[in-house]
Amino acid sequence: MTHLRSKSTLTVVLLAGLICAAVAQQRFPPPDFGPDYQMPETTTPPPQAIWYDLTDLAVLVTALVVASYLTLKNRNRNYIFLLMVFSLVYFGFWRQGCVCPIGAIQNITLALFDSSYSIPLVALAFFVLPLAFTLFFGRGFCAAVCPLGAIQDVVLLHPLRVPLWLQQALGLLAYVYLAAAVLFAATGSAFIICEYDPFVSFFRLSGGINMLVLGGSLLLIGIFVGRPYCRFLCPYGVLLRLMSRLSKWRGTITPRQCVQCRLCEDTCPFGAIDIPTPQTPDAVRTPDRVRLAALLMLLPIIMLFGGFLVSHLSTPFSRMHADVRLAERIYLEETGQVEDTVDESDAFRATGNPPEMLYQQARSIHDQFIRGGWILGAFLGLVVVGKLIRLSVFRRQSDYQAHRAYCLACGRCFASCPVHLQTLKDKEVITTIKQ
Amino acid sequence: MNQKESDINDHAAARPQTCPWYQPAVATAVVAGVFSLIVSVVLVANYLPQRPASRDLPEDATPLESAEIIRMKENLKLNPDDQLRQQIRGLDLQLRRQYFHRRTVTAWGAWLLLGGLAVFFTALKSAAHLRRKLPLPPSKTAPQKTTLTRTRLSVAGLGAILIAAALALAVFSTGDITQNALAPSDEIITAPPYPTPQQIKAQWPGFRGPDGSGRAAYNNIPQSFNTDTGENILWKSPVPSFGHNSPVVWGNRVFLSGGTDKIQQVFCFDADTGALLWQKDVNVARPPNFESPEIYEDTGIAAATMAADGRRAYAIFANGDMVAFDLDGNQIWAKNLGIPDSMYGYAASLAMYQNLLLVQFDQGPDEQDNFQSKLFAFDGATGALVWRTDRPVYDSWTSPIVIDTEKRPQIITNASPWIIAYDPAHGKELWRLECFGSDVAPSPTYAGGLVFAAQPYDQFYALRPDGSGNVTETHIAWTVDDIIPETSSPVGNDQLVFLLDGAGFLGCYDVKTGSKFWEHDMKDMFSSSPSLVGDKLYLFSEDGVMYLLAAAEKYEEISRSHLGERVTSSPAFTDGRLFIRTEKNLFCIGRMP
Amino acid sequence: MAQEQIDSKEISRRDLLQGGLRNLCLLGVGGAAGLLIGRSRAQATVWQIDPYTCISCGNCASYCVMEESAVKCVHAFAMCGYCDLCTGFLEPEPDAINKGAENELCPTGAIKREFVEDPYYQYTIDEKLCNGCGKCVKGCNAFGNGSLFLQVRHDRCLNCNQCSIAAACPSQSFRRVPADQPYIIKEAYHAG
Amino acid sequence: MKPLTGKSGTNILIGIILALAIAAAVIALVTTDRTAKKGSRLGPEFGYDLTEQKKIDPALILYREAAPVIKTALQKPTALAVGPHDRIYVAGDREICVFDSQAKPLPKIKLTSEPRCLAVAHDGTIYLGIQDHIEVYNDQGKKLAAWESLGDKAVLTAVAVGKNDVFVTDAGNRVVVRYDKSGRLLSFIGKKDPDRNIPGFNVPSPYFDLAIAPDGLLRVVNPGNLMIEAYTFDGDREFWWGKPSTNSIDGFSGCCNPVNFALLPNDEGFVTAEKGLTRIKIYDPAGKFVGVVAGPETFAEHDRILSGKGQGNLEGGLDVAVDSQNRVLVLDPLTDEIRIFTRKTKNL
Repeated sequence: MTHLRSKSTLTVVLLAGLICAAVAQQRFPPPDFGPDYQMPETTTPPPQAIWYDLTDLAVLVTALVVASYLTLKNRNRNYIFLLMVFSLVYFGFWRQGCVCPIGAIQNITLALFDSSYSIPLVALAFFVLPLAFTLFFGRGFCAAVCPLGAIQDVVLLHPLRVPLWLQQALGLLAYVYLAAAVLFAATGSAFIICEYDPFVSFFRLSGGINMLVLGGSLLLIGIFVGRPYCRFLCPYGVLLRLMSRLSKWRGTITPRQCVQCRLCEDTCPFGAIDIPTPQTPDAVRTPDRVRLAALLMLLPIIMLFGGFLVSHLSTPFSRMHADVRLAERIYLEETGQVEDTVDESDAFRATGNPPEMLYQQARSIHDQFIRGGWILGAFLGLVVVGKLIRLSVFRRQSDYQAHRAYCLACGRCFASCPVHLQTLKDKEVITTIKQ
Repeated sequence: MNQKESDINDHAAARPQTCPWYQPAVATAVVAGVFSLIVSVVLVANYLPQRPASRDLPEDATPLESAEIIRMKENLKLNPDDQLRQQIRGLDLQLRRQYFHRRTVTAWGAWLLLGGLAVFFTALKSAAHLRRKLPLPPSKTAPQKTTLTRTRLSVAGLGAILIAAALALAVFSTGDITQNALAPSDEIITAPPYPTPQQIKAQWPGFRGPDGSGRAAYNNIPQSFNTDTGENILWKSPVPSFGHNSPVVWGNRVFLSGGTDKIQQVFCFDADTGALLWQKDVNVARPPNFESPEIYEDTGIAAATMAADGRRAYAIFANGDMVAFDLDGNQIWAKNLGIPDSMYGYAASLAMYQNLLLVQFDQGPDEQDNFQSKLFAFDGATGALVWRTDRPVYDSWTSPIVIDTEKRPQIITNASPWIIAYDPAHGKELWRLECFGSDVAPSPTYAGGLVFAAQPYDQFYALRPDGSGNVTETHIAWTVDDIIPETSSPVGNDQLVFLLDGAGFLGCYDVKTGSKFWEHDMKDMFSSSPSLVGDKLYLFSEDGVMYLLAAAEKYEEISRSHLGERVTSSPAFTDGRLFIRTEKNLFCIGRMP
Repeated sequence: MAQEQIDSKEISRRDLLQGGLRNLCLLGVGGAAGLLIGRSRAQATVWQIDPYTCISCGNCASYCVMEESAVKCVHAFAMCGYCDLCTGFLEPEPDAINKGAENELCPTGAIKREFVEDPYYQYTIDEKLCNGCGKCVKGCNAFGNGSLFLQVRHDRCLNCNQCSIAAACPSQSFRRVPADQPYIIKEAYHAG
Repeated sequence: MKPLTGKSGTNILIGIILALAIAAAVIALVTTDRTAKKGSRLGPEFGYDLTEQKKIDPALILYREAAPVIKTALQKPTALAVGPHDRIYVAGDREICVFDSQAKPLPKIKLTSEPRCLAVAHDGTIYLGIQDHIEVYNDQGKKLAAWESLGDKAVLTAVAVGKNDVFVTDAGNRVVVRYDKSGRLLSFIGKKDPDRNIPGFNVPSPYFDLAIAPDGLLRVVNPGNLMIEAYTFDGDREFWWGKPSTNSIDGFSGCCNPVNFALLPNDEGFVTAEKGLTRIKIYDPAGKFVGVVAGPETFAEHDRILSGKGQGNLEGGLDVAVDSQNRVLVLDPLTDEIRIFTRKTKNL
């Protein structure tokens, strides 16, 4: 899936070269004006200086470090909230939501598949750093650094508990989104995560009406459902969840031994607190084992079926690529199936390129979508069946714990834990004695 | 347990149920909410199209203001009327005011709304915080078993929904268009697999340019540069490994090869930025008894310049390895032609004709003194051999060129003792001319309708390329014997031809007659071939000095710029840019923006 | 007590497994990053319009994520003919050659016409007023030298990861260019 | 869904809000017009449309294409001329292609630099305008002379040969230069001079044509004023005609037209070529509009190529010539072809 983007850029460059070849002629002088006349210069205001990017990077690292400290050591929700507001203001309203790690997924994908695309270092760092931090310190990034999470967190007023079945099912959407984003980025078709970023138009205080409505709706939902984008849609969240499962340290509800007081049970607006499992006799679990075996057998079949199915979506999917749309339009016009022309086809004809070349390019993009569709479909099959398998494995749980993957490290549960409060009190006493 | 209970009580005591700030917080929230709502309404109203609030308009004015003004303008064309003119101006002013007013309202409104919402949420959150209830253990624990079953069902259900959606999309989206224009991978609509002559002309696809004659298609090449101030140096990039080959350029990609006897490499640079886009080791399946040849130090493994056709880039090395990469650096094919038996090492650059990759594979004779030299044509896309011609010549260090004379395209090859022309489509010999007595390194050049060939230290020939058979007696237009290149190749245009020898003697001759206009001692050493850019002659000395001379009947030096690095390869020219490889680096010289 | 021991053993086995996986992930992320560092560039790229393929369709005015588009018209003065009867400034059939609104092409009045000397006039763009619709570009291209053209103005452009005008551009004229050469200004070389 | 906090009575309301929000989000997502299928969404006053102006009343078209197109085989032809025996000369690249009246190629003349314009005298002598100077070739293609350069700013765009004089238009310096046949510069014509009522030439683009009319006066295009002006050889401006109009067919369109013109034999009038609205028209000797040779529809390919160059009308202006049989020859530098039009017989 590597060639198409470079091919299209090549055509552009090639044509530009031809034009310049024709233009690079003798100069035709402007009229002779008197000595008083000063010809104005075409102004070219420079783009943002590079130190902006470097500052962003520094702020990101600092915020990640502070977030990790706050969630693991300091354990104070208020400070976490303050850092979150700072991130919202800095990465959101001040830097206007770009560059963000969520969108960077696409830059990474494109860079992996198209060797001619050179990825900005900042995008690379923004992608890697939160992942690395999560691998060691849990999802402090989600808690207090990500502006998209922050804007949803500040509007959360009346959290409802989403039942487990709905939460688990909706959680699949993020995988679909991630897979689609990777497919479209790898084929050079579109960066859909950026195009459909729901909150970036709020950060910029301007945007298309559709995006404003989309973002507004999500924020409205976010008043009642904790962070809907983070939990059910965020493609970067998929990766972070995976990393968080393996993280070395992560935020815990209680700093020490759980006393099973059940006070924290309802404090999490994100449904991320695992409650202790009742002891179940082995006999009851037999049907579970059968189901598990069946699912394991089903896994390859579903994956194959998914691949087969999605690879047959190559035609509608490939229309996300401008070259394919153009090829289809040109084909319609060339074969007389439509009478008129559109801007796109006029512009293409003005380039003088033969339509066959375009068809060939469209076909190769289409082929990439077939190949990508197999991978994507198999991946989604794996995700769905994998989730079913996970739901069929009995795992014993004896304490109240923050879920390894879903916990956003927001710190809301800390204050409800009497053990935590006692610890704070002890510290206070020690400090007073010292004084 | 008692301890804990008291903790909880303490905690409760710390947060009284009724805080004096609660009421003000709620009030603030209400005010901010109402304010935000008003701002939102204003913004929405502002977004919707408006009707101009003018009193002077005709009664049937359309709600779309722009249509109205267009109609008025059309009326004005029919009967010019000062009053109407004034009306148009008034309306136009009003419309523009409205347009920018709306924009201002949107900008301010957005800030106000943001502020309002910030206050609203802050107040509400504070209120909620102040009235936060104590955490209490919920009454019942969730029944594990049914929850899990329901969850499994819902996950499976969503999977099924996804499958259904995909099926629906697949069924409803297939149209005739895709089947005909896109789907057929077996029904082949072939675009020509090679670039058009115009496209080639705009690029620098091989050694010494589009026709191998060292002439640039562009006139807008900088006439000087300065490595100290950076003037006109667009970029400079280190080349990871050494080679004498010259850069070739297609689009925004610059290709070079390099390597040692151990490893052969191809590099692709971004012509705009100098970034090394990719660097690939050549991976060739070689014959079982293959042993890396000893590489002659002065020639190196990568003396042969690459070729590019906009689809692929091709390279050949002194050990007989040949490789094609696509523009993204994927190796398309590679083969080993056998180690060429060459006294100083293989150096012939690649040339292209349409889809054919031409390899002048000259070698010394075998023990029985039979000639082993060959000319190959490979299909660029696949590397398949298209034709092969045996050549009755000794090993040479020249590169073939493909020229387009009035009658036909020809491949011209120089090697002792013959200069031979071939038909590029089939490899048939067209004519030959005996003019070489010993080793030949300068490549043939075509200018002003004549082919030029240099026999070092002996004679320089101008030939008419329109004969057939052995044309030694009939087609020599003229010869000179005072300045003869030994390694560099000549360059010429329709009037003049320039000869440069290694010791720096430069001669300018009439292309038609061979009469000498002038000669000049450059007092420098040269390996690189001279190039013509419009009416300017570009020379690079071995010490890295670029001499810019007028290509005219009088000697005139225009400028002299110092690279400060050793140069043995020849420059490449594209639109506004010059690429030159030094011992370590690749320079791009071009106009600064 | 026995239960606890089993638990701790299980936990330590799981920890071990997790540690291994964690290192694997770290290796994966680091490896991908390392692979891409070779292809990355510190100098960012920015969006720009290739004025030679731009067809001034008008999408720039309305598809930018900003209320006021980052694309505006610029003028390559050295290419301009300084016409009195400028087709980039005046309607195709102006009532009179003057600044009257009935004759002006620009809907927002962003082109300023100033007298230089008989019969030459200079045209400059007031960027505050320009909305990037490209109507004048069409007029100038239709009859004139094409000295008016659209460019992304980098004092306004947010340099989105995916430019929404680029997605809406029918001639695929948007591309990323190195940030140190952020404009493609038409050259004042004329053929003839 | 169960509230974590709050009253359960509000649940229905919240449910409705959530459902509405989800519906709005889905609608917003689905209706997003990311590829501008709906166009620019700008009002009609932001549009620029020349479709009406490009239409030509078929009754006005007096000519039809009567001979096969001649391919010039030049990469970049620049100028067209008709010489003795109706030979066709096309200058371009670094040569002059010559065809006989039946379009059979004759030997080419090789040049040393790129020509911009040319004129062929009655004896077959070729006067060739290079960027800044004139070169003279005999009918065998031998170079006879290269005249002195007119300076760095010079851009020669047209040559006309009289009995004793050679006139050249210099678009760079906005002036007509008069030479004698030996190459001696005699005078400059058309410099701005209010005393002699000479407005000066307004040349906004590199098109600036001239010819010697049968009445013994020079006809020079003043492109920026959209006029053809008549000058005596001594530089007096005698009369002028032409008016700007883009909508009306009898005027010259755009900002600077016509780009080239030629004279019909027997003092029958003018053939003019325009850019912008790519068309060839006929005017009578007094400058009254007569009819159309060919309009934008005929030159659709030309317009298409031009639109792909993105540089306005800086190059590619049509050149016209007329041979003794009254055929109108049109050089299209973009398609590299000569198209030949003859008058429809029924109109004769």
